[in-house]
Amino acid sequence: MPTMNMIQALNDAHKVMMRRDEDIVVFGEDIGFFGGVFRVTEGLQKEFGKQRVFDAPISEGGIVATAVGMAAYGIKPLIEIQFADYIYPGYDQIVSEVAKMRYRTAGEWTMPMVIRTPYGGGIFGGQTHSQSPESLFTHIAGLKVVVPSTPYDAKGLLIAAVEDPDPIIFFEPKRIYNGPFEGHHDRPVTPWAKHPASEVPEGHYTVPLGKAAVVREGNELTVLAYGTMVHVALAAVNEQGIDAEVIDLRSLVPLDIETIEKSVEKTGRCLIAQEAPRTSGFAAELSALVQERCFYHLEAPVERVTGWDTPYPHAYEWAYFPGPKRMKTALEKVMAD
Amino acid sequence: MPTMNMIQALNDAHKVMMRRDEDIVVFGEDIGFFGGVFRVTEGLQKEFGKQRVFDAPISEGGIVATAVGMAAYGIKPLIEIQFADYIYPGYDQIVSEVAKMRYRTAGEWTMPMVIRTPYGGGIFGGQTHSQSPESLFTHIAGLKVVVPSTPYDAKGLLIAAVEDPDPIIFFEPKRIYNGPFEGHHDRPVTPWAKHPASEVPEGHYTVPLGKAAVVREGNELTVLAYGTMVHVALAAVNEQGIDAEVIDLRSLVPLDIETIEKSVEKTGRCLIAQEAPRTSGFAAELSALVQERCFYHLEAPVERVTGWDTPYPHAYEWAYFPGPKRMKTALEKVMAD
Amino acid sequence: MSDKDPAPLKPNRPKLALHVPEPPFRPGDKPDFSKMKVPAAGSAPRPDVSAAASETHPLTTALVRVLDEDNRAVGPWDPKLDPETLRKMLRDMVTVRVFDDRMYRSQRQGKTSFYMKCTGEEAIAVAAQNALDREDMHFPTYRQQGLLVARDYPLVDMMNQIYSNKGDKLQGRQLPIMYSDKAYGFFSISGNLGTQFPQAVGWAMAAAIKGDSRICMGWIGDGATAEGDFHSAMTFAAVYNAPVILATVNNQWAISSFSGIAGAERATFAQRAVGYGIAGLRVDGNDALAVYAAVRWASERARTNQGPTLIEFFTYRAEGHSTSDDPSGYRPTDEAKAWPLGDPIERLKAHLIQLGEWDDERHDELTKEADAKVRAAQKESEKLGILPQQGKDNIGSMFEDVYAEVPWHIAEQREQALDENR
Amino acid sequence: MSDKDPAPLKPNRPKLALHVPEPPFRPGDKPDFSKMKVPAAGSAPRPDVSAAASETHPLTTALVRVLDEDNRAVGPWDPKLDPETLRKMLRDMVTVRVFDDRMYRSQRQGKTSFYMKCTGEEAIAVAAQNALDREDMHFPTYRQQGLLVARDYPLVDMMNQIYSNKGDKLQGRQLPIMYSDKAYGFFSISGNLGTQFPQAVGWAMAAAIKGDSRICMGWIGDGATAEGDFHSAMTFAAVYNAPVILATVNNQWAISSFSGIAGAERATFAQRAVGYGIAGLRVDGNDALAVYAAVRWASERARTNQGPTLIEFFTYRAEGHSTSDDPSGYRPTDEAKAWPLGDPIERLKAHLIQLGEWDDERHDELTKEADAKVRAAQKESEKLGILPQQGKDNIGSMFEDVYAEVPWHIAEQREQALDENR
Ligand SMILES: Cc1ncc(C[n+]2csc(CCOP(=O)(O)OP(=O)(O)O)c2C)c(N)n1
Ligand SMILES: Cc1ncc(C[n+]2csc(CCOP(=O)(O)OP(=O)(O)O)c2C)c(N)n1
Ligand SMILES: [Mg+2]
Ligand SMILES: [Mg+2]
Repeated sequence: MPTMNMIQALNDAHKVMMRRDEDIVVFGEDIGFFGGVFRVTEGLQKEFGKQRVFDAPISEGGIVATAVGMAAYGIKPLIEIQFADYIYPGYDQIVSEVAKMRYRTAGEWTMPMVIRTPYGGGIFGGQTHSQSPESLFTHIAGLKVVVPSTPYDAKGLLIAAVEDPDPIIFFEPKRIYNGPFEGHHDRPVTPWAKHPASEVPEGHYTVPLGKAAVVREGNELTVLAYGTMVHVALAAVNEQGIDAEVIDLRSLVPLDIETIEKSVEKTGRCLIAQEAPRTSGFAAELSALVQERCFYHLEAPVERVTGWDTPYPHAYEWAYFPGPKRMKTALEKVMAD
Repeated sequence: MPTMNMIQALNDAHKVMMRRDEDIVVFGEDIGFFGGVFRVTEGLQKEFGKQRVFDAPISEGGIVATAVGMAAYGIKPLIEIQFADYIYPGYDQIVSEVAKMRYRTAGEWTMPMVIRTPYGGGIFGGQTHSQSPESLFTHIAGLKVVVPSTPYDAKGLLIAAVEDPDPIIFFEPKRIYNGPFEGHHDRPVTPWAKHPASEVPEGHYTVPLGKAAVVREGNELTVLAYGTMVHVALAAVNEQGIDAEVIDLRSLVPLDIETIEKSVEKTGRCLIAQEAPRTSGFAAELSALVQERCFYHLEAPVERVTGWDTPYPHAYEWAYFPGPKRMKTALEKVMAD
Repeated sequence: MSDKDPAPLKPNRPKLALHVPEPPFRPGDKPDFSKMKVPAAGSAPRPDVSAAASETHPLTTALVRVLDEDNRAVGPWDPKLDPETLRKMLRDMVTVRVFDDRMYRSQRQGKTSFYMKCTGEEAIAVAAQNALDREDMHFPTYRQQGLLVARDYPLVDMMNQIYSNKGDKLQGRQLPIMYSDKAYGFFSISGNLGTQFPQAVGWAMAAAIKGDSRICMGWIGDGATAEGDFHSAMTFAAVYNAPVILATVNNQWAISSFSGIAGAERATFAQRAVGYGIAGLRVDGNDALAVYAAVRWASERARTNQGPTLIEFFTYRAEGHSTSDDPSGYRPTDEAKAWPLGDPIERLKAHLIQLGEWDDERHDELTKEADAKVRAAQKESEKLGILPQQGKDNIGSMFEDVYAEVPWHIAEQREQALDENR
Repeated sequence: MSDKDPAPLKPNRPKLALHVPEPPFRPGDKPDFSKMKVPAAGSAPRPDVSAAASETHPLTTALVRVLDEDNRAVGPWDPKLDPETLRKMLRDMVTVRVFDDRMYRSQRQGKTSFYMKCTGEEAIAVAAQNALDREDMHFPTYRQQGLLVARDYPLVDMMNQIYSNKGDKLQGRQLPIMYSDKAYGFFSISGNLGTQFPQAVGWAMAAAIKGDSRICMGWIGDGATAEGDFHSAMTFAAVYNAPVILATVNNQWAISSFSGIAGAERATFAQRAVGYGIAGLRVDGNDALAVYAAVRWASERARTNQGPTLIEFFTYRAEGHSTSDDPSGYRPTDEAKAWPLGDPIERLKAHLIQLGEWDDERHDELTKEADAKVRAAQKESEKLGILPQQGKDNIGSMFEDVYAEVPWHIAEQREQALDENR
């Protein structure tokens, strides 16, 4: 089986699907001839031509809006927003149009499209290349929100997203494009090749939306995470020697509530990790859900490990990032109580 | 003391502050000669002239952006977005610019401005005149989020907001502009005149941001609410005869956590009411906070009463709105457990 | 605490001042348009369909008009329509007006929550529709009910939507008049101004990508041109040479704001085309023949891969913005009557009479027929219910179509809602 | 499951096709600009400062140029600057280039995370700044470092920001080169493209509201003109007649996308002015005298309440987009050299020599001085630290300035962060 990093896996997902379905059209800033600033769309214009793969003007609003028109026509836009931090000019079209179209037309017009966008910190990108705005989309009924954490999942989830009849915001954790990251920024980068999930099958396969992955089984504690934080959480529980069950949500909406409930009922404790700012982040929703549904199983308060309620400050990247120390403190707290 | 409805109280707050501070400038769609579609700015252009009160092009992005430039100059924009449902074209300027300016310039440029906007349902406005997008702003560090529920508070909070050095999103619950609303849509509308908080002092006074109001004292249950839902919650606990403490948050960010904690520690139960869709709404943050901070006092899961995770459907307005029946079921549940 | 920059004014420099546009007339003023220059019918040249975009640019400050003062069709833009087509357009326009009047009254009677008329603007949607193919696509605003009527959309279906009743194919989910019908090439109307304009360009791009031959028409109001979406539409249309007609209906008002607040003091809306290097036309929107001719011209251009055209239809919003609006608060009540381009129905009627193809009796009869048709539809529709009766049955339906399948969390909410309403 | 409309293609209609703009040359091609029309210096007329906006519109497709092939200043736009000013501009431009080179190298040496040069575009910011008053305001992008240098901003302060070090007045919070300095009339640079453009208009509106005499200049790149913010800026500037100069730096590239992707195949960026009815100029951005003259003209207009001007500075981005970019992946490496408008420093230098006010030795000396100044600043700045050493001390500072006062929840987070880093 070929070994791929996340970029290659995403690129492969594009190729697999574009070969199967000629209605898929890919566009975005710098994604054509050049292949995207993170190279995810490399080679696509060459293989599929300029009518299906093309550069877009720097107008995230226009990109989403024209995608709406294309979806209305009946073709399938698979578009890139260069950084999640730049999705806001397209926010009105996403919230008011993409998300609500099926509903407001009672199913007459649907918006099957995938909006891919790199998100998260860890590359010294400063305030405007590091954001994690997922909760601004989980609040919007009509959108599905997906976050892969490995090359295998990235390809399988992206294929599932392209095949899904609903609009999907597909957040790619850019810090782990090239290798998993356990939060130890001072240690050398491990490439994906050393991780089992870098074995990516050729051709078509899917990782279903709405199904979480139990990436580590355990009995003492349930950890909910997604994206980069899956790796940080795994490393932290291993380092702390806690018999934790780590769940990679993979899709935030729809959420695999069954897997979460089953786990928390077993462990009685729950810690949620997100890189986004704390207040009104998706971890709040998870915390609320867990305590609503598993209250009588909880032995300690549900804990949140999060980014701070500040912008992502350039030089203080590692003081901002919810890394091993923040995880450790929270693990100690949730286990102590 | 004069009796005012909420529109008059807000109008009065404008006048009081514009007379005191000639750097205040008011603009927005239809707010000039006409005085705004809800008449909040009526008479202002006449009194303060067109250089300080003027109509804006239909460009919420341009309205916020030019307000940023004005704040950078050193004057104080007090602007209106005609409906909260139309704030999204201005979302990038609010999130990327207004919210982050003080931080990214280490305090050199600040953004003291107030963005007023009517929100919420109950007037048969359909999907695009009924939304409650507050949690999309509570997630953004750097913004304050304020929601009045009475004429007295509306004037006092708006004056406090105008005097505040930080940018404020000021959500006005349009359903209660003209009278409090207890959720019984089939009963006649009560005017504000019958409510004690319609007595609004003349001249300058403030209701401080970050201070909640305990609008009903009680021992069995804490209810957290804001905006229209304060009145719905009050009526519901009275109708159910529950000895509940009802807290009107008034400002969501900063939040009066002390008052909340003290109350939940006393009552051991907590119910949170919001009109917004459930998933990732502000009630999720409140629920997470309450269980994190009062876990060992809780006798039952924290309950949320919310709008549904659907757009606001025109004809099903009252099936969508979290009214008396939804409150009753939730009250029974949180009290039974 | 003041944040003001301490830099002093230069004493010998002039004081800057903000210009705030003001409409020529306010309530109490006598509207006087005698100074308004109305170019003569027939005076605007008609470039070849394959002309360079720049050749059209003089037309962005002119006014394409066909019907002259004596109600004759004159000049190079005369589309030379047969009387049958003219009568069809007249019938459609009259139907729209009658429909508007009845539905306005319905709202006033409390049968629904909201209504929006297009009085004075009937020629625009109706003639545009007649100039296009049945398969062409529209991304309309809320003032193009004429597109549906001109495609013989069942009036009862429009009313069912307005009443949110059992026959409403949108299941009561949308504000009245926010129609949607794929089979009629009529895209779902959005409450969010401007959004549909670049969407139209996206649809046209898709048609081009797929080698289709259908084109697309996007619609926007003068006020809404200020939205960023307008610029997206123009930019993407220009860059990809999209087969799209971008129509700005300049009815000179946006609720209470006159078109100067959208920039009309300095340039026409058609002139925006110049900045993007696409074709542009400014057209008398109350002249059905001019509207027809312009749309036909632009459609031929789009169909032959010659790219997009921006058309400004110059007209006047003769009534309030909607049932929630009372224009007497911001403009003279007699302004509509004083406005020089006249009533589009009267003008087309007079033209047909001048041709000897129409007379007052036939017109009265047409009006009566339209009235009867509308009344019949109303009766039928009201059998299916009016708004105050809705929202009680079929509560479960409100949880469908958020996603293709109902996910667990919405299914739970549906159960809750059904319990509440038992 | 297909959502496609079943309507059939019309068999006798042409197939539509999407046009996707492609730059003239790709890697491997030989860039050949011999077909590019370069208008002669001095050929563009200079309208009076109080001319109607429409009088400037022919200039939106022309090119205001002052320096001719023999390096003389010619024509009506010659600003007739004294040699002292010319030498100051040359010095500023050389300083910018030297500064860029050193900081680029610093980034390559791992001393910071990121850097952006403005090579080939130095004349634009430097000459614009020299044409304005010290009190006038700028809302810049990341490629106007010349504005700071031309106002004698301490280079060490720029470097401190680039290194996010102890001397960084932005406290390490911003990506390198995202400068901000109120006292220098330089608004905080945003990472979000386009946002500053309508903000500049807002500042100018405020100046007008307050009867100030200071004006404002907003900056944007060719690629970013596609953002909705561009349209907001143009619309608000036009409606309120704001005293603002709106500058589009068309360096023909936006990362890997050529200007055709922003619409340049069909219209110049200056032409956008026509659609809004404001003044517009297209200027040779590599000709410092032309830049100076155009900004001077527009500033006089703005200062006298005659409204906004859109200026396109036509130039070429001679190097990569940033340190994260390698342009050899999408354009010929020798394209910069082949591009006909030359190097702005060489051109100004030659002009001064031609005037007898400069020579090669003095130029070498100037370069050496600039180099020494930059090196000295670098030494001083690096004493205060380079990026890899930052982010450990003063952790508490990252919780300040989110709000004027630290609210309880952020105070709690500060405690947590301090604990983590003890
Ligand atoms: C994004 C957005 N902002 C504001 C509104 C409120 N609004 C509804 S219609 C309208 C005026 C539109 O005027 P115009 O575009 O000229 O269209 P017309 O009503 O004249 O047909 C406004 C401001 C809205 N619906 N959407
Ligand atoms: C809203 C937004 N979208 C995308 C980006 C990513 N981005 C940064 S610079 C750039 C190219 C800008 O090109 P141009 O405006 O021509 O300016 P130049 O770099 O040539 O000076 C892009 C796409 C961004 N910073 N902000
Ligand atoms: Mg209008
Ligand atoms: Mg550029």
